[in-house]
Parts: sequence; C-alpha cells; structure tokens
Amino acid sequence: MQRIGVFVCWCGSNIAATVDVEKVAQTLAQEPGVVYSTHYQYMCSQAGQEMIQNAIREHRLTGVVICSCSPRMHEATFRKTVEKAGLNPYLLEIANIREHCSWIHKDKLTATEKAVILGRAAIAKVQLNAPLTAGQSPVTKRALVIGGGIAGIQTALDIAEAGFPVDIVEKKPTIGGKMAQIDKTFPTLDCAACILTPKMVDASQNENIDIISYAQVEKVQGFVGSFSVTIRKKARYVDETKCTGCGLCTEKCPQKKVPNEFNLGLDNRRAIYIPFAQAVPKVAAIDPNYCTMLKSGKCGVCAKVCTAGAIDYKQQDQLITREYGAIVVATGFEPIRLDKFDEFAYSQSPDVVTSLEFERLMNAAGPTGGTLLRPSDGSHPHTLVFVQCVGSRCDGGEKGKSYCSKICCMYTAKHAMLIREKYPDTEVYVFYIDVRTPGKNFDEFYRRAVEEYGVHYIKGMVGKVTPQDGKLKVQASDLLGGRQLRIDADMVILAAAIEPDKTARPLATMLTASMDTNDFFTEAHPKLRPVESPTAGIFLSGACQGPKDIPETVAQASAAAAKVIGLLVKDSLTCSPCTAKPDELMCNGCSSCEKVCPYGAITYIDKPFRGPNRTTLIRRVAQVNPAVCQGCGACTVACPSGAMDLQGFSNQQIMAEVDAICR
Amino acid sequence: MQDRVMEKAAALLESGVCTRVLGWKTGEFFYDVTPAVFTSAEEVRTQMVYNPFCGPNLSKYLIAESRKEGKIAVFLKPCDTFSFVQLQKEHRIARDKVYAVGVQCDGMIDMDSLKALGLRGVTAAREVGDNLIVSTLYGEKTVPRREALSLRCRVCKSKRLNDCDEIIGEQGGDLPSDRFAQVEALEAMTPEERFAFWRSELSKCIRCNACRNVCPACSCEKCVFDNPGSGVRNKAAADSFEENLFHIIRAFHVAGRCTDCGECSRVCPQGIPLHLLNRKLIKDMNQLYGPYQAGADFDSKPPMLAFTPEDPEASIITNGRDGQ
Amino acid sequence: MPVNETFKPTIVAFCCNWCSYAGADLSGTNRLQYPANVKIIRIPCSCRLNPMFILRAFQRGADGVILCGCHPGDCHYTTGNYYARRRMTLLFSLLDYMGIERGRTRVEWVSAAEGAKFAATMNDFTETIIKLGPNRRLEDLRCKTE
Amino acid sequence: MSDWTQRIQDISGVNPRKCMKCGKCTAACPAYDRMEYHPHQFVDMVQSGRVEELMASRGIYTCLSCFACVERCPRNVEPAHIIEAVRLAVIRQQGGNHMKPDQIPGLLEEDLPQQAITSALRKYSKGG
Repeated sequence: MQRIGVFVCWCGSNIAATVDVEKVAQTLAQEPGVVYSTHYQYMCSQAGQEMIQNAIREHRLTGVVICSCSPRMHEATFRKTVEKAGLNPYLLEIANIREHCSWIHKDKLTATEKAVILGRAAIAKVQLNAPLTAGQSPVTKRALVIGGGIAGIQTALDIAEAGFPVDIVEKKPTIGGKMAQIDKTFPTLDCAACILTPKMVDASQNENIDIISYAQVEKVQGFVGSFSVTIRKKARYVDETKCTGCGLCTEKCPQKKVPNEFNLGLDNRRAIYIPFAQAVPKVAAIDPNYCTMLKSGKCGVCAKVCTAGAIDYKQQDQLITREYGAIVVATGFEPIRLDKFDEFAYSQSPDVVTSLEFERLMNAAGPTGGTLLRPSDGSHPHTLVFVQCVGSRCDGGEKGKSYCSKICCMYTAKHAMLIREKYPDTEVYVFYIDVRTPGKNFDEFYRRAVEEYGVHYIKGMVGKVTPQDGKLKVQASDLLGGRQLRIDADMVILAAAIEPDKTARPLATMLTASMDTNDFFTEAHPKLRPVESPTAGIFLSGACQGPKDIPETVAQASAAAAKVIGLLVKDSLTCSPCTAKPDELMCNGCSSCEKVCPYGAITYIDKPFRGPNRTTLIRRVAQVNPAVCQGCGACTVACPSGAMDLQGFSNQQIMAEVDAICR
Repeated sequence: MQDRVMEKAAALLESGVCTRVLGWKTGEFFYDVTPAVFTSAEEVRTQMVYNPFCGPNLSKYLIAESRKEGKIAVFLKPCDTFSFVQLQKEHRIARDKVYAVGVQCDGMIDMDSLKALGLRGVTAAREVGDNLIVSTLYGEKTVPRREALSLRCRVCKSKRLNDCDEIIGEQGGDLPSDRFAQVEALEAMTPEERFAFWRSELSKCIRCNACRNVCPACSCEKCVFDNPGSGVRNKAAADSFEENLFHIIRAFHVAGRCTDCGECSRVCPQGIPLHLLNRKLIKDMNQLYGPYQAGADFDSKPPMLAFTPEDPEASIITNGRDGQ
Repeated sequence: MPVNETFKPTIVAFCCNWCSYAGADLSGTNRLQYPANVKIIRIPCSCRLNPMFILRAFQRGADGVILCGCHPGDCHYTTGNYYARRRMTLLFSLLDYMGIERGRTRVEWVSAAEGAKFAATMNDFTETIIKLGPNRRLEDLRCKTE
Repeated sequence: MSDWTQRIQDISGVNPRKCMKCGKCTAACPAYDRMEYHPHQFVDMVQSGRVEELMASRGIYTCLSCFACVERCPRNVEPAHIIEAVRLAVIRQQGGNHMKPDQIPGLLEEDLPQQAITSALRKYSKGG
C-alpha cells in the first residue's frame, strides 16, 4: 500500500492569495493512499524542506507530492530534499499550482478547485512512480569551438590553458574574425591588431589547440559528453604542412582582379592569397572561383614559383570526424546588407561606406595605407557625416532589425575622434537618435569626442543622401535646434546594424540549439545561465548570442570556457533515468521504434525465449542504450504493441493523470 | 490453375526444397476455404485446393511457420505478397526459411457476390473461361466471372507478385483502381451523417477479434487490448465508446503498415466495412505525405515513421480542408 | 441555449516539457489569464503523446484535448514534433471521418517565449469547446460519475 | 490619454507611441520649410494630446501626402497617416467646407506644387 505525503506551498502570498491552501491540503488528504497532508509558507525554504524530510521519516512515506511552483523551477531542489530523507528522488511529483493556477486565476473558489484537481493528478501519477536510478555517461575530454574570431580564440585559449584539447573550426582561411579587420578599439584607442594577433599566435602555438581553418561543421551527432562532429575541411589547393607563407605566389599570380574580402572589396587581391599579413595559419589558399588553372587548366604560375612545392591543384575537400564532450558556438556577426536603405545612397556612391569599410579605410594595412581618402577620387575629405542606427531599432520585418546593435554609438564616436585627431581640417557630423554609452569609460569617451575634438553631434536622423556634383547632399533635421540641415558632405559613413552570421541558423539546427526570431542563439537563462544554450553541452560565446563589443565578448568567451572546463573535468555525467524501456516479452522486433529514434539509442538483438512445449524461440527484440536515450518518447508511440514505455512518463502514469483530471 | 498449384506443391515436397507447404484446403463448405499446412505430397494431392474461393491471405502464418524447423513453401496471391514484403520489412518473417510461390490471380469470388446476383442454394462453382458455372439446388447457372468477384477484388490495386522465388501463371502490374470511392463518399457526408454511419456499423461489433486475428499487420506478440499495462485492455466492448476505441486504435496501429488486403472486412461476421477505416488513413497519407504503398518494396520509409519539415499542420484537419 | 451558460468543459492540454510547458509557465509569470477549465499534463515531448491518451481523456469525459509542442524545427529532441504532427493530423482526420467534431482536438506550437500565445490559445480553444457543447459523440457513459 | 489622441489613433490606425523620436520623417520631408510643425512634432503632439493645436495649424494642409515620412519611418509610425487623420478630424468636426475656391489665389506660392492645392480643394470642399 502506498503511503503518500502531500505538501501544499503558499509561496508567501503568490499561491495563498488565490488558492485556499488549507482546503487543498484537507481535500487531498482524503485521496486514496495519502497518509499525510499539510501546508506551509515556503516549501523550498530550509524549514520547508526539513518539514518534508521529517514527514518522510515519521510517516514512512513511499511517495511525495508537492503542490507548489512549476517543476521547471524546483523539481531538482525537491528531488534532492527527498533523497536526503532516504526516498528515491523519482518518487516525487510536483503539482504546478502557481504558474498554472494561482497566477492565472483571480477567483479563489475556482483556483482552489483547480489546485485540488492538479494535486489529484499528481497523486494519481505518484502512485505509479517507480524508483529510478540515474545512469552515468562518459565525457570525452575534448572541446570544439565553432568560429575563430576573438570569441572563439579566447574560449579556446582558456580551455587549453586548463589542460583540455580543443579544436577551433573557422570557415575562413584564417582565424581572427571581425576584430582583425578593425583599426582601433574603443575606449582606449589601442590598435586592434596589436592586441589580437598575439592571441592568434598563442592559439596556433598552444599544444592543446588544433585550428581547423577553411572548414565548416557538416554534421553533429550525440549529446552532452559525447558529441560526434563531422567537419568539412575545404580544399585550399595548398598543402598546409608544406606552405611556408612566404607569399611569393600571391605576388606572381597573374589573376589580379579578385575583390579582396578582407578589405571588404575596397581593393583587389590575387586568385592565390593570404588574407592578411598576420594570418593564422599563415598559409596561402587558392580561390577556385577565380583561379585560371582550376577553371581552365591553363596557368600553373603559383606551382612554378613555389619552392616548397606546396601547391596541389588536385586537393579535395576532406571530412574529419571527431568526438567532443562540449561544443562552443562562436559564430559572431555580420553587418546587414544595406540595399533596403537606398535613401542613404549606399549603392549609388562609393563615398557612402559602412563603418566596417571605414575601419579598413583608416587602417595602415588597408587599401589606402591608412590615409583617409575618398574611395571615388582619392581626394582628402573635408566634411564627413556619420549616420547612426541604420537598420537598427526598426519596427522589424521589412524595415530592419528591431534591436539596438549596441556597438555603433561607441565605434562612431571612435571614428569621429580619430578623424578629428588626424585631420583637424575636417568637419565631422554625427546624426544620432540616442547616444548609448553604458560601459566603463564609455560616456567619458563620447564626451571627449564632443568636448575635446569638436565633433558635431546632432539629434535627428538623416532623411536623404543625394550624390550630386562630386558631393553628397545630406538632408537632415536638427530636432533639438529645430532647423533643417543640408550638408554638402564628402563622405557618409553608415553605422549598419549587425546580425548573426548566416551560418548560424543551419548550425543551430544541427546542434538542436534554440534561436530567437533574429537568429541569435538563446541562452539557457537570460540572467543566470547566459553562456549556456538550453541544449546540454552547447555553450555560447560572443556575438552569436546577441550584439556585443570586444570587452564583453572576451568576458563571455572566458565564461563559456569556464563552463566547458567545469564539464570536461568530470569523468562522467549523471544521465536522466527517464529513458525508454522495452518489454521484451511484447516486443515484435519490427524496428518501428528504431526508425523514429533521433539518437540512435535503439538496437536489436536476437534473444532466446522459452516457447511452448519446452522449445526455445529466437526472437528479435529491441534494446535501449540508457546513456544515449534522452527520453523523448517518440518510440513509445511508434511501437504498435506498446512494448516500449517511457520511465517517469509511462503510459499508465499519463493515463492516471488524465483520469484524475477528467474525473 | 488448381492442378498446376497442386503439382508444384507436391513437387516441392518431393524434391525436398521444403518440408512443409502452406496452402488452402476446403473447410466445412465448398466456399469455406481455409489455410492449411501440408507435410506430404499425398496430403497435398488429396486436400489442397486452389480455386476462386481461396481468399485467405497466407502471409501472416509465416510469422510462426518461418520460425519452425525446416523450410516452408507458401502460395501467395498478388495482394498477399504485399503483406509478405511488409512483414519482412518489419523483420517478422525469416525469408531464408520460406520458399515463396506467386500465383497469378484473376480475382476471388465470394458468396456475398453470388447472393447479390440472386443465386440461392449454391452447392459448387467452377470457372470456365470468363464465366462461372454455379451449381445450385435449383440447377446450374452461368454468370460472368467479373460479376461474381468479391468487392475488394473489383478494386484490385495490383496484380504484381512481389518477392517470389517462383511464379505460376503470369506476372502482373499495378492497376488503376478507384478503391477510395467509398471513402470519398463518406467524406462527402456531413459529420452527423458520418457519425450515424459509423455508429450503426460499429455498434454491430461483437468484439470477436476476427479482424485482429486475420490482419497481417495485427501480428503483435501481445496486443495492447490484451495487455493489462496498456491502460486500454478490454475483452469486450462495453459501450459505444469502446466499440469506437478498439477500431480507432486498431486502424491507427496498422497505419502505414496496412497493405489494404481487405481481410478485416472479409472475415467480419457482422459485415462491418472495417477496411474503410484503413483506407481512409491510406488515402490521407497518400495525399498528405506522398504516395506510399505498404509492402510494395523493401526500401521506402513508412509515412508514420518519417516526416518532412514541410508537412502540413494538423490544423488542415481541425480547421477543415475545405475551410468549413 | 442554457447549456452554454452552465456548461463547464473539461479541457486537457498536453504540453511538451521544453517549449509549451515553459510557455504556460510564462503566461503564469506574466499573469495572463485563461480559463480554469484547462488542465495541463506535462509530457517530455509532443511525440510522447499517444493517441490512446487523447481517446482516454474523451472516454473519461474530456470535452476537448489540445497538444502543444515546440515549433517545427525547434524540437528539443530535434524531430519529435514532426512525428507528433503526422500522428495528430491522421488521428484528427480519422476522428473527423468518424463524425467527431473537428474542433474538439487541436495542435498548437507554443515556444517557451510565447506565454501570451499560450494564454490566447487556451482562451480561444475553451471558447470553441463551449460553442461545441459537451462531448456527446465520443464518451464512455460509465465513466461519468455525475 | 486624451479623447483626441484616441480618436486620431482610431482614424489613422497608427500608434504614435511607437515613435522613438528619431526625426527621420522630418529629415525626409520636402515641405519642411512651409510647416510650423514638422512630421515628428505631429506625432508628438498627437501623443501628448495637443491635437486641437494641430488642427488649428495651417501646417497640416501643407503636407503633400508624398508619404516620404511613411516610407522612411523605421518604426512604421506613418506620420502622413496621422496628419490625414487630423485633417479628417477637422472636416468631421466642422462638417462644412474647409476650403473655398476663392481662397486659392491667396494660397498659391511659386514653389508649392499646384497638385497639392488641387487635391486639398477636392478633399476639403465636398460641401460644394
């Protein structure tokens, strides 16, 4: 006979204000099997938990029902509580009378009635609960970092530092990401390359880090602790082990008209190229879309000049499959395309540029060698107009991104300041909606741009930019001054909104990690678990989770690394015992369950069974690997004979709940 | 055909290709043909029949028979071979223990069709060309064979013999069939009419389990309705709900596995058109998830064990396909 | 009809643990009201919902049954809701074919962030069931205690 | 919220509270110089309940309904629709003619497109 204890929580007034907790406790005491029923202000408090533990011992309870907040909140807490009192933690059920009852109903009578029914359902279920023991699954002590920007590099370095091997998969031929393209960083104005490239070198020299560049993740299988990931390493037509990075091939290649993506198409590179001087790995790659040899079989100049004999026109994509215990997503961001914002004449004039393009125009390694020149005629610009929030803070949908891109206010202040410092003969206008500078030394930085460098900050958006007679006619409104402005500018710089990298969405599907409507990865909890995905074993680093500046990205990268290290130091993980379990006597061996299992947890064996008249029958029966099974239950419905059942959510348990609710 | 089938069966036993033959023999009445296992050529020559009343689908018996010692030869009509393949797909039949002989089929006759033609006191029937000569207590009558076909054979979907080791007669192909006409007629009714139709049909159910026992897809080691742990165990339907429940669950369990052999309706002593439930699901699956024929091949994935991200939402049913 | 004034339908909502149950929690956290007729049963994934559970609910006197799961493509278990979608589509179609009112069953995808959608869905579904009235076509009279 | 705010919102179907006061509407407005209130101010005045002031203003008839502000507004606030609603509110309130043909010569200005006058006359002189 079951001996069930019922504990009704007031949750202060959260439950007690709308649910008559005393009546619930009294009514549920009458349910069959219930030997003890009580109520208390805060069941999750230490006193409340002790109350439960004492009751378990005193009344020799065989099952516990707690009527309280959502099981998503405190199921784990209460499982520990009952376990400490010697009860199997799975002999506990929670009736959610807060989120699903007291908080949504106003009428006390109705809410009390519903709370009783929810309690009854939990009692009906707990009658059928079986003690379950959690299994263990091993942890592969290796991490995968997807994306080799500053976020990925920092995470990898921190994990490697703790002694665990880590692979970085980068889709470009070099790591470095967006930060490598940036000229100076706010609010200190130190050069981005000076602080990034040492980290890139550290990563390449760290024994624990394996950089798989020019590669992408193709397939992800498994689960936390034992992921199996297939990585496609694209053919770069250069043997990485032989290439010395001397760069001779990139000087001799006759195909000179390839837009240089590192400089955002502002200049050209060759068909064989090293993205930039400090690239890691410093190995050339051939662009198959432009290489004459690969396209028509005629040329071969690079192979002739390469003294190391590294050129291999026959190189093929390579598939690498490796096992990992944890995966970190660090896929970063891209500025949005600006074709929808043609009022700013981005596609009409080369002198209208994005801020990232402007970084290259200011950079000593950029297309102009660091001298600010107008892309159209190479002249020195005198009047520069910055437009903020291009495509950010819109109404969503067609208009643009609904979020604030966060970094634009600061980098625009930085750009304005740098121009004024280098070229005091310029007039710089910044059109803003709001200036947002929360961050250490950020507002001071912005104020310096205004006060010391004389940048004209004007509240109001630019309405239209018209290229005319070599100038850019900027029409804007000074909302605070109450006047319409028409500025003849030499250059217009647009602070384009940033969005997640395009590869993030398909990756999220492979990882079964959830995303928001903007394709940013969702964190497990916005406040308390900001660097973990809700999918176990998947961690988030950098701008793939939301717009971030460099200091924040690095902080989050290290936080993600700490979480990964915390996982990898474990030898095994406790798995949920709520897994599928077949009844061999009823199993047809028909493979229906195997076909719907997303984890490949089901296999079949031929097993002898005693037949009639002392004969032995060999039958094919299903076996579930409890370490692999995640407990979704797809198999239980696919099984026609009902041989497959799910522990913790068995057919009988769910039907008992249905019965209790519908009675 | 009768002679060729019998000779083949006898030869297979005599040559030792098999130790047993699964075929048909006449039961209490001449039209009451039942499945039987023969172990000698003599048994075959004296008892085995192959005539227009050999409706029973033998494939299901292979689940048990193929587990026994020695090889068994089986005679399968085209529609039976679909079940044969489907059961193999579900790993229920040990193929290496079976010697499958496909038999050309021109459609089976049943007594209901003869009665519908106005024939009473039928004592025997034999085929002569395209005609059927029926002996009755009131003398001999000749009827065109196709008019005496059982209802299911009139909408035969395929004369193809799948996965046979040998074929007697000619291999056939898929046929154009309007087997969904009855389903469509029901769909065209109002919900009230449909409810009334199924109530009047299913209320006849006596839960004899004949449909379940004959169905090649209903071959579970233990049926959920016999399993106390399933929560739906019941031996006899106690009220209209349980009459519905049994048939809904049964239809659902065989969805994607039912080859539409029509045995359920054939054996129902109450004459409930049970195949109309299965056919509805087949029709829906074809329409919603692309054409699929259970047992037609070994490789295709059954629709209930597959999906595409573009599948229609359930709201196309709950909101009404025609926007009702 | 007086039935509509006094009729208090019993509605069972099966919610997957990862999206819809959390969505229901969120609608509670945001104090979004929906009728107390709706009682939620937590299942790990929408694919855990056996058609037998729905029939069982109707047998025991439920007037409406709704399944809520993660949006297609967002299933915590990758593919569970795709199977659930096929199963429910066919089950509902079969019930419709047998003359059971279409509105008594429903599938709705509700994410953990869609607390408002959860409440709105439950309000709308309850309204639909009240309009349909008590479940008469698919019920077990022996199971009715009142 | 004042009645007027609600009424303008009902007529226009626009929610002025969506405005983030970026001023892009005003920056894009070709009739800026002829208005005493400008598009972003229309929105603000409706939101703060100063609709009567706006109704009394001549500026609302200077709006060409060119929809540049609607096109450019990042938040779909649609100032032109608000202005149209204010003009309609004026008509509904007064019932009669708001513009007579003999007023036209006085309104003519060199830079003002004649279409604006014509369409205004059509719209505001339905009483005949």
